[in-house]
Amino acid sequence: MAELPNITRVDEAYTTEIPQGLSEADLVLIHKYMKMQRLYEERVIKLYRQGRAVGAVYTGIGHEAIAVGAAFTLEKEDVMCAMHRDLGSHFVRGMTLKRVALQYYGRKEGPTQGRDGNMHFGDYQLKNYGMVSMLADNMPVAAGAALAFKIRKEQNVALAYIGDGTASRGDFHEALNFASVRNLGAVYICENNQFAYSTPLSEQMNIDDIGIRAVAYGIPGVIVDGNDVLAVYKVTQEAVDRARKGEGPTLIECKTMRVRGHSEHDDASYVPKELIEHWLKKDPIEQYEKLLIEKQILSEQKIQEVEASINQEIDEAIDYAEKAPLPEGPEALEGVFAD
Amino acid sequence: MAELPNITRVDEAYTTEIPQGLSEADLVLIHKYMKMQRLYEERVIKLYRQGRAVGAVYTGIGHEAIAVGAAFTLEKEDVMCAMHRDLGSHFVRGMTLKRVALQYYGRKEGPTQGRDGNMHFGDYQLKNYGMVSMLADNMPVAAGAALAFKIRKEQNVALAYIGDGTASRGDFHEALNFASVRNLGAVYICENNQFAYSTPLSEQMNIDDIGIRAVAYGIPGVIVDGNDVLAVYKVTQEAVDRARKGEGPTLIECKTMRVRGHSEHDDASYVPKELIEHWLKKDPIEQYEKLLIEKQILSEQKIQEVEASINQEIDEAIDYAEKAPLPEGPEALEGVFAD
Amino acid sequence: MAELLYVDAISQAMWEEMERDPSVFILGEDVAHEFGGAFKITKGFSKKFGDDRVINTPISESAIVGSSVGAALEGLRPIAEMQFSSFISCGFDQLVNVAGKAYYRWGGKVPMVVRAPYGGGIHSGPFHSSCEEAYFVHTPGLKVVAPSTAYDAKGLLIASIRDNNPVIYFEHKYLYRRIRDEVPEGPYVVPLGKADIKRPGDDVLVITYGAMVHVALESAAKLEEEGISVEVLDLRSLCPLDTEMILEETSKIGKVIVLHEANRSCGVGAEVSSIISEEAFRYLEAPIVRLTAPDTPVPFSTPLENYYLPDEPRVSQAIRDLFDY
Amino acid sequence: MAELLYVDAISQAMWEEMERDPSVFILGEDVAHEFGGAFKITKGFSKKFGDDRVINTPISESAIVGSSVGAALEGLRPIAEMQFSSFISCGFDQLVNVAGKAYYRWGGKVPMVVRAPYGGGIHSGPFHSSCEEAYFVHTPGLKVVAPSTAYDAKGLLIASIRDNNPVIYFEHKYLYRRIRDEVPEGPYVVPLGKADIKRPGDDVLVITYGAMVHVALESAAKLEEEGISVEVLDLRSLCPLDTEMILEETSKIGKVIVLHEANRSCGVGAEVSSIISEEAFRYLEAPIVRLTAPDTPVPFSTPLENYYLPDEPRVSQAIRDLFDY
Ligand SMILES: Cc1ncc(C[n+]2csc(CCOP(=O)(O)OP(=O)(O)O)c2C)c(N)n1
Ligand SMILES: Cc1ncc(C[n+]2csc(CCOP(=O)(O)OP(=O)(O)O)c2C)c(N)n1
Ligand SMILES: [Mg+2]
Ligand SMILES: [Mg+2]
Repeated sequence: MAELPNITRVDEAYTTEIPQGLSEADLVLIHKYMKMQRLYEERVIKLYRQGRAVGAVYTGIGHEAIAVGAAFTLEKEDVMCAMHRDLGSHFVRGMTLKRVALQYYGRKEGPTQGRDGNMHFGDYQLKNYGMVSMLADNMPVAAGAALAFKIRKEQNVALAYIGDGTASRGDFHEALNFASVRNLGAVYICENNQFAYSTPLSEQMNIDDIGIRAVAYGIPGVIVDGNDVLAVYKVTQEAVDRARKGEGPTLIECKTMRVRGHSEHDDASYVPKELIEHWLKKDPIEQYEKLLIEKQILSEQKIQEVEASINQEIDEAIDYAEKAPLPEGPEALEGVFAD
Repeated sequence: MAELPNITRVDEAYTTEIPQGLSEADLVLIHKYMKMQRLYEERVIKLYRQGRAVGAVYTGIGHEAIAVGAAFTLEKEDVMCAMHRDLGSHFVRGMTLKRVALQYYGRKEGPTQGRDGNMHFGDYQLKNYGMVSMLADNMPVAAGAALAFKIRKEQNVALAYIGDGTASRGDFHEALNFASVRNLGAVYICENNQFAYSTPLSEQMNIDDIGIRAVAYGIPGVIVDGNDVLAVYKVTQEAVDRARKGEGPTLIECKTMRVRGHSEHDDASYVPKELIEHWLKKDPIEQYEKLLIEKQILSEQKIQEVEASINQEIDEAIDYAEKAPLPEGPEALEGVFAD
Repeated sequence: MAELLYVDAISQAMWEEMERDPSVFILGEDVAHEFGGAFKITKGFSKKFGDDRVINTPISESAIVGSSVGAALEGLRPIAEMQFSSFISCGFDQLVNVAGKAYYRWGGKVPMVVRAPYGGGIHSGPFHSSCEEAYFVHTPGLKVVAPSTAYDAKGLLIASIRDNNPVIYFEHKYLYRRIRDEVPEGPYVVPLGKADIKRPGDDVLVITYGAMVHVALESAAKLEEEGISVEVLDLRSLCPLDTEMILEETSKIGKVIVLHEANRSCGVGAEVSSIISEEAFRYLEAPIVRLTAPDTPVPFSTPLENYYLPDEPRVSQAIRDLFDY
Repeated sequence: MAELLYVDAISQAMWEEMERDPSVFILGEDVAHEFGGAFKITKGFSKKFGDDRVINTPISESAIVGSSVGAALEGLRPIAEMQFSSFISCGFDQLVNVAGKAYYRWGGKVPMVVRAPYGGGIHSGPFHSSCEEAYFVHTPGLKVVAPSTAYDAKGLLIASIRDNNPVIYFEHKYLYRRIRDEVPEGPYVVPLGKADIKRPGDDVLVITYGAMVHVALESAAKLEEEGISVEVLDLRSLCPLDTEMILEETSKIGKVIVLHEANRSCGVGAEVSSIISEEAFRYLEAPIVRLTAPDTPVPFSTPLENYYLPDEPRVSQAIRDLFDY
């Protein structure tokens, strides 16, 4: 296929060069957040199987490079609109394991006070907007936050995550077009994990790369290996920089694979086994750890320590959440309107 | 700009070659329908000024090449979803001046029985779907008609007209994507008249050609001079052929200019005068008449006869409509549900 | 006669109608192939009816509804599945302005069904538990049904498929695998617009639909022991509404509770209550009581959701209070 | 005090609020530049407030509403204009699921206004005359107002802009240039949730809002000559509803008509009627009468639309009948 204007592909190889602006401490932090997502989600799966977690369980196992790599580019004042596979992005932004556990257990103290469940949360203070189920609805919202920044002449950006399936919704189109024509500092991260629930890409769209849709809006499109956390970081950082400089929005497609079911009640029997195996070999955390060890930033032993420490934090968080009070029934009536 | 894959541009020159499949009689008919649109709409403007027409008046003056050229490719069994600048397309499909006048006067005998006004009509028998105000809503509907043809293994096509402003709506995106991924025989004609009400293209989108949005769906996009009726016919015919052969949808952008106000209550003072003057020189009917005279298919005199005969038909239609009975009040309650 | 789960009655209705009528087809997200939909309701359909009649769509609710309208105008009978009823908001415009107005405006017939899995009680929070029926009852040109039993689920779905208008079919997720009753094999129709007395009684009339029918029946059984005779009227069809039966039963019983789990303001309960007070005022022995969810999103956490949803103790108490009025 | 047209009161409210508060801005289709909107309500605003605060958008209602939510979450106070209220259907999902639920779910404050020019009587047919207020009264988390006078139009719009919640502001197109009354210069607030007695009376209470207030006033004037004293209660705010005043006036007068031009089923009339019959039953001297448009799209042709819309003769007749009950 002919190359398209303003579309960049960096999906071939695993990045081994450390992107500018990332210190060793950053690299270690990135690893920690990815690991926090993985370990917490593995724990939640167990809790779910034991019937201890309430409601459905969606994980982003295999998506950690995208969740963490993209969010790591943001500053405090920036806005983030995450989706259901991006738990790690919340950690990057200051959400704690404890509050996440409280959320999963529907506790009063959690970020939604038990009013919503699992990944459907946000945090006003952290500028993480609450996840809305309706796919793509966060895209115009992110554009609107970016519009506010523009009106106030602030150089903040708004970043929204979406899925491949999300790219079929009208709001995807309206948001990208609006952000483009008003030149808004919004960055859209599309996690192309090749399935929307049971539906493969071939039944969702007639193109190979979602990133090329940027052409329809006259904005840069980037296609990147979504299992390469440093590559995701790098292209997102570039997009964020453009956004800060007033150069408008970017659409970034991160190629990955949903290596588990859509949620824990889905056995994903419709996914070819080989496809999953292929991608499991490219696990974003394993690859990143290999790199960190090669570069002598972390050792096997240090990694085990990180794991142990996160697992302990998870133990404490779950323990705390299980004992924390539920909301009282009549509290259902509170908080519909702000004062 | 680099050329995009599967995007064809035929917008440079006025076509002088007669497209295959058009007989002399066809050429004369095309002229007649364009003229019918022009003369009827000019008449309606007068009636509006005299306060004789009810409701708002939208015309497609300057759009006749698109309205008629595209519709002329259709067979009886095909479906057409027209918009508010496409009166001529209805004539091509068998709608009469009389019934249109009845519609404008809100008469009982009209195609909507007075339940809707002006261009908001359709005709179930003629397979012209009723125009819905909500821009782009007709696009998924046309896809659905094409889906029905596919399911029944019929080789009919569905054609929908839209405007440049329409291309910003979510349904534009959902319909094109759906039609593409299901490989449906739908043809979308975008009348880019450079304004959506008062809003110029530059405030609607950040691209120069709407036709290139086809890239986002992996379908052919065509960009054509919308004042050249034979060119519009030709590219639409090609798209219709592809659709019939099961080769999926096409997006055709016809470049033109809205040479009057958005509707008759709009003086279009926001449009640069030169822009209108530039386009008035390329009037689609005048250009086409010039060609027909050159090719000795029509003479000046014959054209005057055509005009006179249409004007007489319009007189009769208006006269009939003005005298035709209005619906009775309580009929408002009828026909909400089909039996 | 076989007992069937509510969810299986829905599958069976579609299966039989698709066997009978080649113009019926299914489209929606994840409905096709081995997978057969988020609730597996169309499992096996692809194999039986082929890829042309069981169609996976992209995540495009507006295109799902809009293309259903187009196919219906061409004489097919699409059954569009919303994965959850909450997402019908994304196809709202096509339903209200295209599907609902085509026949009135220009005679375009739109025989289509939108299946909308709705309702709470399954710990799914604001975006997977909501009830949208009132929006569509308020919208001219759309029919709305909401079955409470497997028998009604099948008969109403068949009636909806055969109807020549757009019908929104609200199927209650909570009932899917909890309710099971006798369902005849082969096609039969529960006509749209006909309510049903699920339990006759004399003292208090509870008018309801969907999952709340079962809550009302629980209360009725319980209150029988207390000597209160409760009638449970299941509306089944919300548009058209069986005004006749509502008024007839009201005039016999004189004390009415309208019960639903949808939000309160401008809900179906408001409509039923005002019809009664307009047309059966002189038969009323007490104020009409509405028992509904409050005007909040459906909360996730168990105690909140339990409080949100009307339940047997509160319904019973309301009945007692009304009985004592 | 100057008399202002209803439409100019709306402009003035926005102008003054934008002067006062730099966080207020306007977005919508065709609202900017010399043009100033389909109804010219923002004419001159671009010049005064600049391109950053008066923003033309593409035809993207969902993006208009959604980006308003985003900007509001960041502390701005967007006023989004729908060109006609009918097109709010295209932004419905963002209103219901994003704007309406943000605060409840995660504490996100959404101080935004959606201006929705609505209503019939202007020969514009189904897509430019409809009334959508009931959809949003039924939706948790949204406030809904509908002024009938220039005074209320200004005061309610200022209140809506200052409110920390999403408010849908239904401005009646028929009244734009037909209604003129005294409007103070400078900002003042008509609080959300407060109804207003537009004309006091003793025999029959007409509860209404929007353009129908003027129809009710016409009837009241006419019936005074016949010796019937009619009170006209203008709700002004549909959510929150002034239940207190509704009940107080009902308990005084005992005979109630609820009047609106929106479709009947599950409309605001149903809500008001059922609140009354629940809570003021013992004060009722006659059935509550609803006088509304029928459940059809708004027809175009004059005799059809005239029949569709409640008018003075039919309102007067209903009042007489109720008076005689
Ligand atoms: C508008 C809308 N329609 C349907 C759904 C139901 N749904 C939840 S997740 C999902 C698949 C999403 O696919 P994708 O965007 O690729 O994200 P992924 O889950 O693969 O990360 C669907 C259909 C929804 N949430 N929103
Ligand atoms: C969804 C929607 N929003 C707003 C409108 C109001 N409106 C009617 S025509 C129009 C401009 C249409 O522009 P375009 O699509 O370019 O068609 P044109 O009138 O230029 O032929 C607008 C905004 C509408 N009809 N539908
Ligand atoms: Mg996916
Ligand atoms: Mg245009």
